[in-house]
Amino acid sequence: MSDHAVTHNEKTNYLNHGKGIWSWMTTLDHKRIGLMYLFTILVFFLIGGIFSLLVRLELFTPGKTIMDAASFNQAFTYHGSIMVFMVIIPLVPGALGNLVLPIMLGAKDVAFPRLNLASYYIFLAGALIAASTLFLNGVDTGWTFYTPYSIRTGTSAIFVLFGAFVMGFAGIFTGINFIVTIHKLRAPGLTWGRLPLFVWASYATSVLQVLATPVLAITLFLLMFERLTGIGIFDPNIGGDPILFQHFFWFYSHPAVYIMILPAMGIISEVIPVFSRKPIFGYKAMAVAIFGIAIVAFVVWAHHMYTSGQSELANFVFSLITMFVAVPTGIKVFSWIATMYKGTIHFKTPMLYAFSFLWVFTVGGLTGVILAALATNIHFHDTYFVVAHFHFTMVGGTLMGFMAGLHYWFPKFVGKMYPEGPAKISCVLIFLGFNVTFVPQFILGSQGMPRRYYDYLPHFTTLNQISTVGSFMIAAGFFYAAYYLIKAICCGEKASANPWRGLTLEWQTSSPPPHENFHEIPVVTEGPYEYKGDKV
Amino acid sequence: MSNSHDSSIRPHAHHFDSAHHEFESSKQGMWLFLLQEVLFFSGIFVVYAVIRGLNPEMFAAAAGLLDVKMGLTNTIVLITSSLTMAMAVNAAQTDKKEQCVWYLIATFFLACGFLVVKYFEYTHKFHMGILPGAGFLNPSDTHVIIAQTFLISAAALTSFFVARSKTGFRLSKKSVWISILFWAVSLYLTISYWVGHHGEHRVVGQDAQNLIDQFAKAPLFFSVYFGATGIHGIHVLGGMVVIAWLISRAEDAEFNSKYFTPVELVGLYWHFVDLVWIFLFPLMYLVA
Amino acid sequence: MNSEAANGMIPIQGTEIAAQWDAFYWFCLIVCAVFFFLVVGAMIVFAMKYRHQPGKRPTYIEGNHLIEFIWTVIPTIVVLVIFAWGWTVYRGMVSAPAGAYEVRVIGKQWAWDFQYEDGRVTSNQLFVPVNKPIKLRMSSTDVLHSFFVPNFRIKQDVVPGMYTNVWFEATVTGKHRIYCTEFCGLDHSGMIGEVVVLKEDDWKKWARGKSIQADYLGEDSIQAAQKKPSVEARSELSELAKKGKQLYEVKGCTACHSLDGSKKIGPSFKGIWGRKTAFSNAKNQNVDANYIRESLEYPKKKIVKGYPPVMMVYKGQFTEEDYNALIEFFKTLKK
Amino acid sequence: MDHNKEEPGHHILTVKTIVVVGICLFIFTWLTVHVAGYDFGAMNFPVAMLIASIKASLVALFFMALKYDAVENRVIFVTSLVFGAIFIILTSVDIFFRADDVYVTGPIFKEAKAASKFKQPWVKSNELLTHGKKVFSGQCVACHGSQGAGDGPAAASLNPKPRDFTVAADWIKKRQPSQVYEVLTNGVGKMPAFGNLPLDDRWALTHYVLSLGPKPIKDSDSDLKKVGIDTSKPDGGIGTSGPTELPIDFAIELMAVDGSVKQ
Repeated sequence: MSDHAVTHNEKTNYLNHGKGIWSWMTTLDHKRIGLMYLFTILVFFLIGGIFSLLVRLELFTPGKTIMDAASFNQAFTYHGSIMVFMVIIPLVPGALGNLVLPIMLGAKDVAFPRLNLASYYIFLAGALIAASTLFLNGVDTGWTFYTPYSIRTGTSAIFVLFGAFVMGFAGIFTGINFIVTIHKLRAPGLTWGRLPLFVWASYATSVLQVLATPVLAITLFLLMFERLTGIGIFDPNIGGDPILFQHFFWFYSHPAVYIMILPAMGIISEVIPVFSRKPIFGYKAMAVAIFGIAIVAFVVWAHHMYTSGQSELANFVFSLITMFVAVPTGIKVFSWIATMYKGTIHFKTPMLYAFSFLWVFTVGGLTGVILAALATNIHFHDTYFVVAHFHFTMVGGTLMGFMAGLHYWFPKFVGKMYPEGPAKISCVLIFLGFNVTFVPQFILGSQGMPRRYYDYLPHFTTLNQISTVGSFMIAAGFFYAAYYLIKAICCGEKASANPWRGLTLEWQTSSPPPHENFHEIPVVTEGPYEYKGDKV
Repeated sequence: MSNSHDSSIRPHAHHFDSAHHEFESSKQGMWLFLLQEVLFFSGIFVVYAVIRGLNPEMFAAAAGLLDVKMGLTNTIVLITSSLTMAMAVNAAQTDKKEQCVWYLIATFFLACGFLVVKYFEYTHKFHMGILPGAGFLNPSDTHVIIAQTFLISAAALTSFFVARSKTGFRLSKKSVWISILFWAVSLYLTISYWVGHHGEHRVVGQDAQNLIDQFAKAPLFFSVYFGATGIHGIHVLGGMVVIAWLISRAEDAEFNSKYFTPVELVGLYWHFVDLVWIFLFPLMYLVA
Repeated sequence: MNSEAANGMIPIQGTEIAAQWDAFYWFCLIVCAVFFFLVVGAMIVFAMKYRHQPGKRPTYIEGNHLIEFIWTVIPTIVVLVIFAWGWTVYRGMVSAPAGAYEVRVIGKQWAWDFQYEDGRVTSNQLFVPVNKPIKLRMSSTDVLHSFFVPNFRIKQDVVPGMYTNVWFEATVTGKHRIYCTEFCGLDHSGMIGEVVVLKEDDWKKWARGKSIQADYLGEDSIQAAQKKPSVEARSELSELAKKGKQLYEVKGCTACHSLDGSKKIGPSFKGIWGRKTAFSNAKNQNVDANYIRESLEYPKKKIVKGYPPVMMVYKGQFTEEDYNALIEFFKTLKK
Repeated sequence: MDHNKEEPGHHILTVKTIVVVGICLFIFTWLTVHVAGYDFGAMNFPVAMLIASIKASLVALFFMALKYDAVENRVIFVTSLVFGAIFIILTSVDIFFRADDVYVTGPIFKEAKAASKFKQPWVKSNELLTHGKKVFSGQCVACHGSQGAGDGPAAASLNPKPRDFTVAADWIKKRQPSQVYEVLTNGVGKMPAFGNLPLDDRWALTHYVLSLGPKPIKDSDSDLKKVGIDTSKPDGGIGTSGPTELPIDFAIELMAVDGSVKQ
């Protein structure tokens, strides 16, 4: 070790290492940057959530309930864009990833701390640019920005496009940072075979971000110029091809779906072994499956376009490949279940969220197979069936995983314990509310109710109303969670260094961790899940 | 656990073991950045493939309106700049500090030359009414405005980097003169455009007219042409900015055989920009 | 027959394909259900059986290659079966038989226009004979739309600058809802039409512009055939009058003629039926069926006093049924 | 960290290598331009790409020193190319395998028309203009206004506002007869389709509408072909081409519409 290492004592940690708002805004400490991400993203999560409630309220009755069609189109557009670009894509990598990943690797920081801080501010800038449209003309294209509507609409779409464009680079830089960190900054003895699965998941995610996001960048770039100067590549009036835009968009946005879900899978793979006191079932298969999913992610994008008018050959190819997504995903789900087999399962909140994750993600995944099949997709495409499906995977998957991780690592980074009772209540509330909201939408979709509808036929009313009620249950659950977590931050009981008796490196340092994560860089001698002898 | 010969000589960010470790990591970071650059450009190449594949005749005909001589000039200019860049890196690695500065300056001016040629190529096309997509045959200044915005902001950034170098903003420094020159050039181009051409009555080129009569989709070729070369041009601009930054640092003698990471990384980037052009030149100019 | 699935998972089977589709759909559903109960069932059982109890210790298991192999292979086979079956059904859905009757379709914000082989144009209602293959050749004049008929299980985006095709052979007479499923702006959810499936001879009659009284277009089939769901939801108009109201809204009468007595470009329709009207270029008369028909077909013949002669010619855009509907509607607009 | 030990130290290119590579690049550049002169038929493109790839690999291997670089970095570079290729190939699987008749050329709706009373209605003539004025006053004034300034009585309640024919600014389509005719036939945006008007009326309207503003762009034969006018035939192929003829009674009705406007 070089000579700069300051002598730590238990009193000083990364939270009180530097004082004052400035020391936070200019910090290079990945943990602080992680917390800044977390805070920012949760603010946008609140905004996006409010929009979703507005949408559900409007759909409580046919015709006009609380707003006119124009406002409704903007409401669901904002709900979509905010939740996708500003919440679930950066949520786990940006917030939890930054917090945990370097410590799991036994590193003092990410490879490029300045770049890391930069990417936070880039994200913030992009998010603010996009959000600024709330005070301009708004935007009503849907988060998919399909041409030619996105070229013709009078709303200030271009700011949202530019915002997403900018936020993309935040993702790219975070990805680069993580990859290099994982390659170069592993603690002595931490071989590839000993990496925790969360690290593997973050690794795959970063690869996806670095490979896919630039294509989003070029897409939005061209679309912006389409609006500015009418270059016509995507504009049929000038001879362009609107379907080409969809190819561009989904070449990014399908991998993006896995950018959202993979880290959540990583978290679940951490939580289940710890609370079952048992090694993860089939570590190698799990790691391989993660990369299997990541790679396949790039060759299935046009399964969003079966009815778009693309060639039948394309439909054939993409449907066939898409089917193979189910295999690695299946492997992961089965292995998680098998991990619980003959364990001793502790019903702590993270584990409850893991259970809910397994439930909703299984539903989401299986309905995914139905949508991947050509014939069924023709009927279900762009109906509420699809809406329900991707909420089950993205919201169910990512948010449940995130909540699991949040509670799992809460003691580590705040140094306080969250209250177990209230946490369980809110978890159950969210889980039930979630199913009440989205199960009816499967039926609505099957009956043929198209998505993005401001107005619907009377006989869809009942199911829509159930769905709306459910959405408010979810909201209640999250607000309650916010309440007890904030309470825990100020006056929760002090947490020990390793409350869950986990074996991964982040538990081998004090909570909260010191400024440079470890008082002495640990040397790894065994795998992350070897719950043997006294470790049980 | 330091395994590096030079960590004692140059201090390195303390989360790395050694300067060498830091160098290797930074380089990998740069390669990952180039990877995303490739994917970024791949979008343009897809558009190219699609539009050319669907309208081969139109493509060949439209490409006839491009000026091969200018394209060739630019190719040579850019390859030369790649050469000088490689020399600059070599000079830095072998402690030839003065040479390094001169090679970087050469690279900078070659890049500048590349853009000047592009500038004349573009404005000429604009006046003949050859613009991308909807603009075809009815010229507007939008494109010029966008281009010049990039130009000016690049000039501004350049002088910023020059100014923030260790020894500050001294007129005795080459880098200072460079940034002043760059400013002068971009301002000259801007002003000359607005004085000379702004709002003038434009004569729509007959060949452009014939082209569109024959192929209704011809404007799409120029969407691709201006899109691809434009985005590439922006990368050249960006390159010039960082090279200017290198120049000012090299003048402060910050690079030596022990520490030359920035030179090497910018070198990688610059060669990549060259690499893209190596494909753009035949794809755009030589299909006629 | 009611063509909507107000209850039950999926809409009625309006075509032969729909039956095949349903078979495939139920297969998928059952497979998925099986896997779901497998996974979640195991989860719940394990959670109960192996919950933490004092004295009980976990068994150290790192994995088992056999079982991992099994749960890799079996799903692979299952999804391949699903793919193959899905592809065959899909082929049937997209390849129209030779000699199908071709209808041209234009999707535009926010209505459907249909043009038949003899050149007639109808808006938002597609009239087709039963048990005849119909091929729709569709394009858009503005943005993306998507032509979706749940009862037929068909959906196809309508793309500006491109022709997209979809075909069906309706086996059930009556009216089947058309939705637009690609977001197309403000009134996306109002871009709703209907396929009116007529008996062969009725269709021939309709093709000659004659009116049709058919019982199978009776109560509940029309029930399902309202252009504007919001209208259906709120008014107690008779079915025919409702249709008249749709026409009033769709054909753009709203631009010039109010319903609330306010004076727009044209006279308001409030209390129009039987109203004694003065004309600038003809002698006064009361508004009756003939006058309404005449003013739609030859608007210049009689210009209501105090209004500009700017009424558009609607000749050839209304069927007999449409005229009846409009008149029914006007009758309801009492003073 | 031991896993760094295997990694190669940075390789220093000799000036000689750099110069040699540079010269090769110039030679190949000359070659590209040179071979572009010859015609290898189908091989033109592959040849050009081959040379470009050689140049590219020279730059990558030596200037970018991939030849001497760590394995990881080589993998990264190759990966980028692979995924770029995936993007291009799988997109082509759609674009280049679509049905032949998939792109719209000419009007979407087939012509509903009786044979033309004017000879060559696509050519502007005074008869057409006078007729156009009549039809205009019947069909269009409500929205576009009696002077065609987009200020008709109905305009107030319309958004976007109807087109102002007296100015050339910001038309959605080009200001040339074929385009206007196409819009009349198929409609655009909020402008409804008038495809059920007789062909004559639509051409008459076209010329009249364009006569209201500055001089329009001229139609080329290819433009006219797109709207079903075959200029090689004296009658533009109107009599024969197009859809099956209308039922006679329907044709008469259409005439009647025409008549109604005239009185």
